[in-house]
Amino acid sequence: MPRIGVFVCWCGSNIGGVLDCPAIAQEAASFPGVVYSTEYKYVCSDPGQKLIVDAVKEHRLERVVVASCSPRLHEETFRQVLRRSGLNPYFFEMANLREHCSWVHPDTTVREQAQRKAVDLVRRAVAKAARLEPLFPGKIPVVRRCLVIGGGIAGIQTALDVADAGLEVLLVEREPTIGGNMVKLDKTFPTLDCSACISTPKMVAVAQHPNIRLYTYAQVEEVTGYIGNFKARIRQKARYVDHSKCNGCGTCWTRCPVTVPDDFNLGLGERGAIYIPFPQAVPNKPVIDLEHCRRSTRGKCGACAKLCPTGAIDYEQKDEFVDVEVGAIIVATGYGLFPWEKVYGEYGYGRFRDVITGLMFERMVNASGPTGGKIQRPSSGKEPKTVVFIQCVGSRDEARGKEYCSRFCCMYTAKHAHQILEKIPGSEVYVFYIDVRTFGKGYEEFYRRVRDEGAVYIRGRVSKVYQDGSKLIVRGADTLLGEQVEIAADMVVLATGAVPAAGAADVARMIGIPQDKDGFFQEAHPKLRPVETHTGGVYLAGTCQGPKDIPDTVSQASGAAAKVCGLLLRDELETNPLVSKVNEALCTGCLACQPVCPYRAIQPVTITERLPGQPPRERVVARVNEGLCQGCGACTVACRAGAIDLKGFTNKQLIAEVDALCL
Amino acid sequence: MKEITEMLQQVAARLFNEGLEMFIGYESGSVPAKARPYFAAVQGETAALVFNPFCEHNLAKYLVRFPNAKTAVVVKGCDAGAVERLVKERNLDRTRITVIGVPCGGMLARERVLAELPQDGKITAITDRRDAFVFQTSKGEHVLEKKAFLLAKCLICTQNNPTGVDLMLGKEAPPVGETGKDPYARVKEISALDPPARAAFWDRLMDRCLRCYACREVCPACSCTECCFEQAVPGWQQGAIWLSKAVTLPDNLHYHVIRAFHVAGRCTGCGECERVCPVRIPLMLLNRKLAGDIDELYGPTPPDVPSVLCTYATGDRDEFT
Amino acid sequence: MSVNESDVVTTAEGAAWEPKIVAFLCNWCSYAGADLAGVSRIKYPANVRIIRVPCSSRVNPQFVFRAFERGADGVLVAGCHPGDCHYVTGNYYTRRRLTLFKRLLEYVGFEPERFIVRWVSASEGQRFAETVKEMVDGLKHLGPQKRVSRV
Amino acid sequence: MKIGYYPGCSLESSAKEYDRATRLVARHLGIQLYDLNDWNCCGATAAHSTDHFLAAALPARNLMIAEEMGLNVTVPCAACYQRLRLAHRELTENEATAREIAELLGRPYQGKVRIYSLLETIAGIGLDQLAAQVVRPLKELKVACYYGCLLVRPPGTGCDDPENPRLMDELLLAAKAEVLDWGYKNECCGASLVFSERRLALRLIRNILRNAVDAGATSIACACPLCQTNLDTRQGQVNKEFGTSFAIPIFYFPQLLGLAMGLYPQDLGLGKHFIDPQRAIKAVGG
Amino acid sequence: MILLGGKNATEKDSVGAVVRASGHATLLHCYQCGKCTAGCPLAFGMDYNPNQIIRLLQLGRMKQVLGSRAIWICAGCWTCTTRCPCSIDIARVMDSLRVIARREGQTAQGRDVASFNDLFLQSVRRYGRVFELSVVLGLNVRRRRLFHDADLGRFMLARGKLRFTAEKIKGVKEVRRLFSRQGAPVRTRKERVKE
Repeated sequence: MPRIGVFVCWCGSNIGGVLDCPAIAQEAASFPGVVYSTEYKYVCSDPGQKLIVDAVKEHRLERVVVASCSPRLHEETFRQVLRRSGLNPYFFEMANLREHCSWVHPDTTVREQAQRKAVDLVRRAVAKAARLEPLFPGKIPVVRRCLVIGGGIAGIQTALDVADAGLEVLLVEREPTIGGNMVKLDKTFPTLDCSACISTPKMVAVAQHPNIRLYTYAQVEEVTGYIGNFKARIRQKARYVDHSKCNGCGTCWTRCPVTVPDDFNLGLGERGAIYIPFPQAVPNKPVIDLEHCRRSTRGKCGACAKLCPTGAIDYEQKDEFVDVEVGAIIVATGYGLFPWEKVYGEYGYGRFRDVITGLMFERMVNASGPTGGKIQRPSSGKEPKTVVFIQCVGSRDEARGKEYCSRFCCMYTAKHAHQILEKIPGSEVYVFYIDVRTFGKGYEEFYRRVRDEGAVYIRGRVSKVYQDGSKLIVRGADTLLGEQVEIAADMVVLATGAVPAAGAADVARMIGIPQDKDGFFQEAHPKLRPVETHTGGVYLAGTCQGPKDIPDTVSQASGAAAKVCGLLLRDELETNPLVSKVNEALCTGCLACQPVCPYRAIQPVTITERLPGQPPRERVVARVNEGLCQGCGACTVACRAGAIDLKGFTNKQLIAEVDALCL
Repeated sequence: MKEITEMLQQVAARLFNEGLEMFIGYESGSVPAKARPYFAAVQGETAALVFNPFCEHNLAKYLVRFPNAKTAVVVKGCDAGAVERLVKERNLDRTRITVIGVPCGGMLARERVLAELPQDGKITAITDRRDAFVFQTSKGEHVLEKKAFLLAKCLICTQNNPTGVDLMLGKEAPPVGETGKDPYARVKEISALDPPARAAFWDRLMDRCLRCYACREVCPACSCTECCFEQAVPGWQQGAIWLSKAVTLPDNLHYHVIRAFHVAGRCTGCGECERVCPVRIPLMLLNRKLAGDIDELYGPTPPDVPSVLCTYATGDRDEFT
Repeated sequence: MSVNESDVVTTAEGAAWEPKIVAFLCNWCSYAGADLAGVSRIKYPANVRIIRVPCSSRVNPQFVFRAFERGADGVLVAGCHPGDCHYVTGNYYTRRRLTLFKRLLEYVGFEPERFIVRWVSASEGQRFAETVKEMVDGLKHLGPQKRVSRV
Repeated sequence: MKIGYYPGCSLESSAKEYDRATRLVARHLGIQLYDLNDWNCCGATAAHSTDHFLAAALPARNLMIAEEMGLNVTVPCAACYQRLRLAHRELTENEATAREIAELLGRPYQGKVRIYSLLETIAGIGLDQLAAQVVRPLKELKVACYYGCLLVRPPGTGCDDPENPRLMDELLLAAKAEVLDWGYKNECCGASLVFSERRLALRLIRNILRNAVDAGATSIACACPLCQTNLDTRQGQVNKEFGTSFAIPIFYFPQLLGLAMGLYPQDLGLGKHFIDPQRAIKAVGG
Repeated sequence: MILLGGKNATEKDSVGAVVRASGHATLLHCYQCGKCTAGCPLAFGMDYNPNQIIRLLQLGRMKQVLGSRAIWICAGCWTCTTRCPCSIDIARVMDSLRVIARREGQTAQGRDVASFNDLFLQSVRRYGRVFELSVVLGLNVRRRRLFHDADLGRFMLARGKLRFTAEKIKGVKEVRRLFSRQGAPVRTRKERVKE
């Protein structure tokens, strides 16, 4: 039995005014293992701490119990005192006499009961203390490399920030170019600067950065490991163009005989089967869309291969895999648009060609877009005179869409309204809205400016859009007047809300980070840890965490980068010693513990068991990765044999606590 | 019955030729109307194998004893889940095991059968006639209606043809269980009692437990290398002592409640615990209670999950708000 | 639930019997909630004894039974509200485990009031206090738990 | 102090006592009022509701007169005050209008005239000066100062804070009256509607009276002939319409200042009110 | 039903007139917070609340606005203007609407107000100052309710507060010149005949 010292704290009159501290100390002296017991006014004060240090020395104490306030307040304080006393800091246990006793049972009528409770609480602490084991935080080395998943503006910004700090970055983007959604936009609100003009220099910077390795047309397929030591497998999809030979001359993509609808322009334009998504793509080298390539659909063509001056075309190219080790992961997978065509029959289910989405409008109004910047009705190519915008398509619709607000639609709609009024003289713009949310710097001013320019905002949700000859009839209501409104429009632009990017669920599963109810990745704390996840070493940047505009995305990306730098610029990490541990002798390898671990810290390993008198035998047991384990203990209960136990909260300790309390 | 027995012997012989090291089946018992587990280790021992309506034992758990041998085992419909369970939890190496399924027409309650048959008659043959077993004895033919003579668990049986076997012998057996019989009828009766009456009911049963652990030993879901209630770890590295080994009512109740909880969602419903209990504690009442609750609250558990307690749904019923 | 004078059980020494409750509280929500009750000076009966666990999913049903064996009259397990678990999913497992376990305990004859599970967040000091009050009232009504108690 | 005086039409007829009290008090305080020569009506609500040009042009002539006399103007009527201020602004800011008026009247307006409300003019001599003149402190007088609309609105042309005007309060405090804080001091009394939409206007009057009484007022002080007439003479109709029994005297603030300075009530025109102010005057020992 | 878009938006042009007459381009700023209505002492008597008037103007619903009673109920207290967060001079917009309504002869909803204003200005035109008695009596005559407010009249008379004769100022010619401008509201019978 270890030698235990008990220190009962008065906390001034907070405890001492209600409980008889000397009596508690006296009674504690009789508990098994207690060799020293005393009380003091303020144990957490300097002299109080010194009291402990001295007593440890004088009475050769091996375990220390302080009966004072909540361990949530001072556990760490006293652990440091033990460290100073030369004891393992985990040889410490607290009894919470203040929050759980004196403060809640102050009445003289229950004084005797409170006193008995206090003694029980100290007995519990002593019982646990007697069973404490020394714990040592582990040290794990850190791989000074960061994986960024997603090459939109969030991924670009975070990659540049991390790389600028001198750390190596692997940026993986599944499309043939980085740039994401932002590079598709024409102008950015509220400053109206050209989106491509401000994002393409950053894209080039990524490509040229000595610390960034860029994988486009690639996907992360597997992630294992833990903070500081992840292993990831990247699939480099076959481009059928050898980028090491290609010089991006453009001969091939201008001469490809195939035309397919261009997904970069959301079907508003066309591209070849060998293509670059847009002129400023990074890398500025093509890929072949084998599904549409004439050589693969009809078995003959090969025009690009014949034309290529460097012989870069390689129809036989295969997907390749790259295994990498990284210390941290930043997820920046971005957003997609709410699939309104599947839901909103009242807006035509996508049947009416002149009902377009905001992103299509961006491509249309973009000078380098499919119409060369001319705003035109997709049905006729004519300039629309009356344009109706419908906000909150998919957003703020519990019934058929998403409950949340997508945050940026109000502003991009205002920007679109401005662009129509600016580019089409005599045009009329109507915006149906529920609320207009202009939360950013200069946003409200921009909204006001657009109204000044003549955009008519109508508070109400559009109920129906239908085709009437060449016009679209938009039926809504002005809820401020309480009257129905009908508008004969030439074009209707839907402000479709943001949803997690396609494949977000797969990313979540692969890395082991939870998604919120809407499928966005769950941050560790909505206020105080917005760029961290519950998985150590995995951070979030941008809209994969929730809808946000470009400034917020970039801020969060830099925030995530700062977190990664803080992590990776250390030599090694100290791990929390309060983690689970498997007693392999007891483990039957049923792995009931594995699925209950939210951190995927438990993995099966095969061990060779050598029992006396038996041949060596291989069997599977569970093993806890201490780098991943956060110490919740859910696994310990899943284990029927009691083979898995939580350090600091062991079965033995908890049973002793129950016994001590019930005495 | 005879043809199955013959098939068993043939299959066993063939398997031994193919390198089998152990065949676990049944042989006739030393007393009438009884079978017992039989372990054939060599070719020559296969002739003793039988199958008849007294082969009520679940042989699956014996597999665990031969971790390194190529083993074959005979399973009935209600035993097949046990093999599956043991394999799923990595107690068995499925590649070493040949599972031989036999169609089951139900198992008979021995006492009732003996009371029905003439005292000195020797059973010469048993035939399954769907609703009844026909016994040929030296004293003549006796038709035993299944409804009257089957084991209680067979009357609520829903799967008398094994699944997931490597080799199925004979024709598929027609259903045995009576339709419309509520498997939870008794559980509901007990639940309907008031707490003191329920306590009294269970106290009377638990009081007679000997803590022989037979229920645990035979249970295919009780597959821990070392049971948490009996861990023999040297003192200095001793873990938790969950339960005193004293045979007292509180300890007995603790043991049975926690054992039932440990096998919750994993119990294959074979009823072996109850069968082997020397003091006839109706242990399946605990297992069935849990099975019923799980069914009611959570429905079927996905096959890739170890057990109902290793998964959740955010929308699970919340009785704690 | 109020207690009538005639319901009050007395011990051999003649003092009014007071139920003993063992409470397992998760560190992040319920223990903090109990701390908040203290900070807010919300009074509740002194019958409860708290054991801190990192997460409600750390509570093994065996601990509960153990407490009853050692003479506890009631056991409380409290954790974060489902969805708010500090460890993301822990309390979802707690909910399944303890739902089945509580039903099982009641099935073998324990009164429902003996074993209570509650979700108490870090901001619900009042709720914690009320839970204790409710339990104490319920247990006083039931009287001491003698069935599996070895003391 | 010399200052031009623009009484406005009301002070010639329905608000004679306001004119009389103003002149007496001004003289007592050494403020020399010079009536604008041959002034004309400012146009009031009728003008600005009918024609924006007239709304500026009618007051413009008066401003020109003041400018010719080389005087600033003090205006006792709130409506006239607002019209003059707005016209001044229009004439100095809108060149086209200014030119057109100058053509019609044959002379330009230079924009030199400053327009003051009577409140500002009296306060301009200094509250200490005023207090020094008080011989009969209005100690027992619980008065709610009512500013109405046009003295304080729209902002920029008003003479005081539009939401919490204090000028009259300060003046009457100097006269030692018990000045009450109340919520309706800047609410509209509906004077411009009283002839055409009387029922609506009566409701506004009722609201103001009720709020003043609820605040504990035994009298209300005004700085506008329209407000005073409306609140004073319509109390009977209010009582009839709403079944109330208001009988609260409505003073022009110079009347109260005059009382405090020891002037005779009769001279101050206190006998010309619809609601007899005798009780209130007696309370202050007048 | 409000119809908008293309040819349905023709009324919009006349709103420009209001905007110009009010000296404000800010009508479009209005985001319908409703503060004008909230503070309006007469909103209870209006068919359209002040914010709705602005809303209708934004949508170009001029006819609806001019036909409303609200613009005549407005007492011109300037509370709305004072408090508008968008710096819209709502009171002046109301003025402008009355001016336009009167010019276009749409005074059905505000007959008494318009009559009163006319009589008032006629008095000013004739005398240079307003002759209260003639205005009030004139209104009563027009409305065929001769003894309206007779009680007050008696009282005023008794207190010597009513003048029976109008005082014509010397510069009345100057004043009339101000009325002579093209489009001015008040005409003498002679002028009207001439036109």
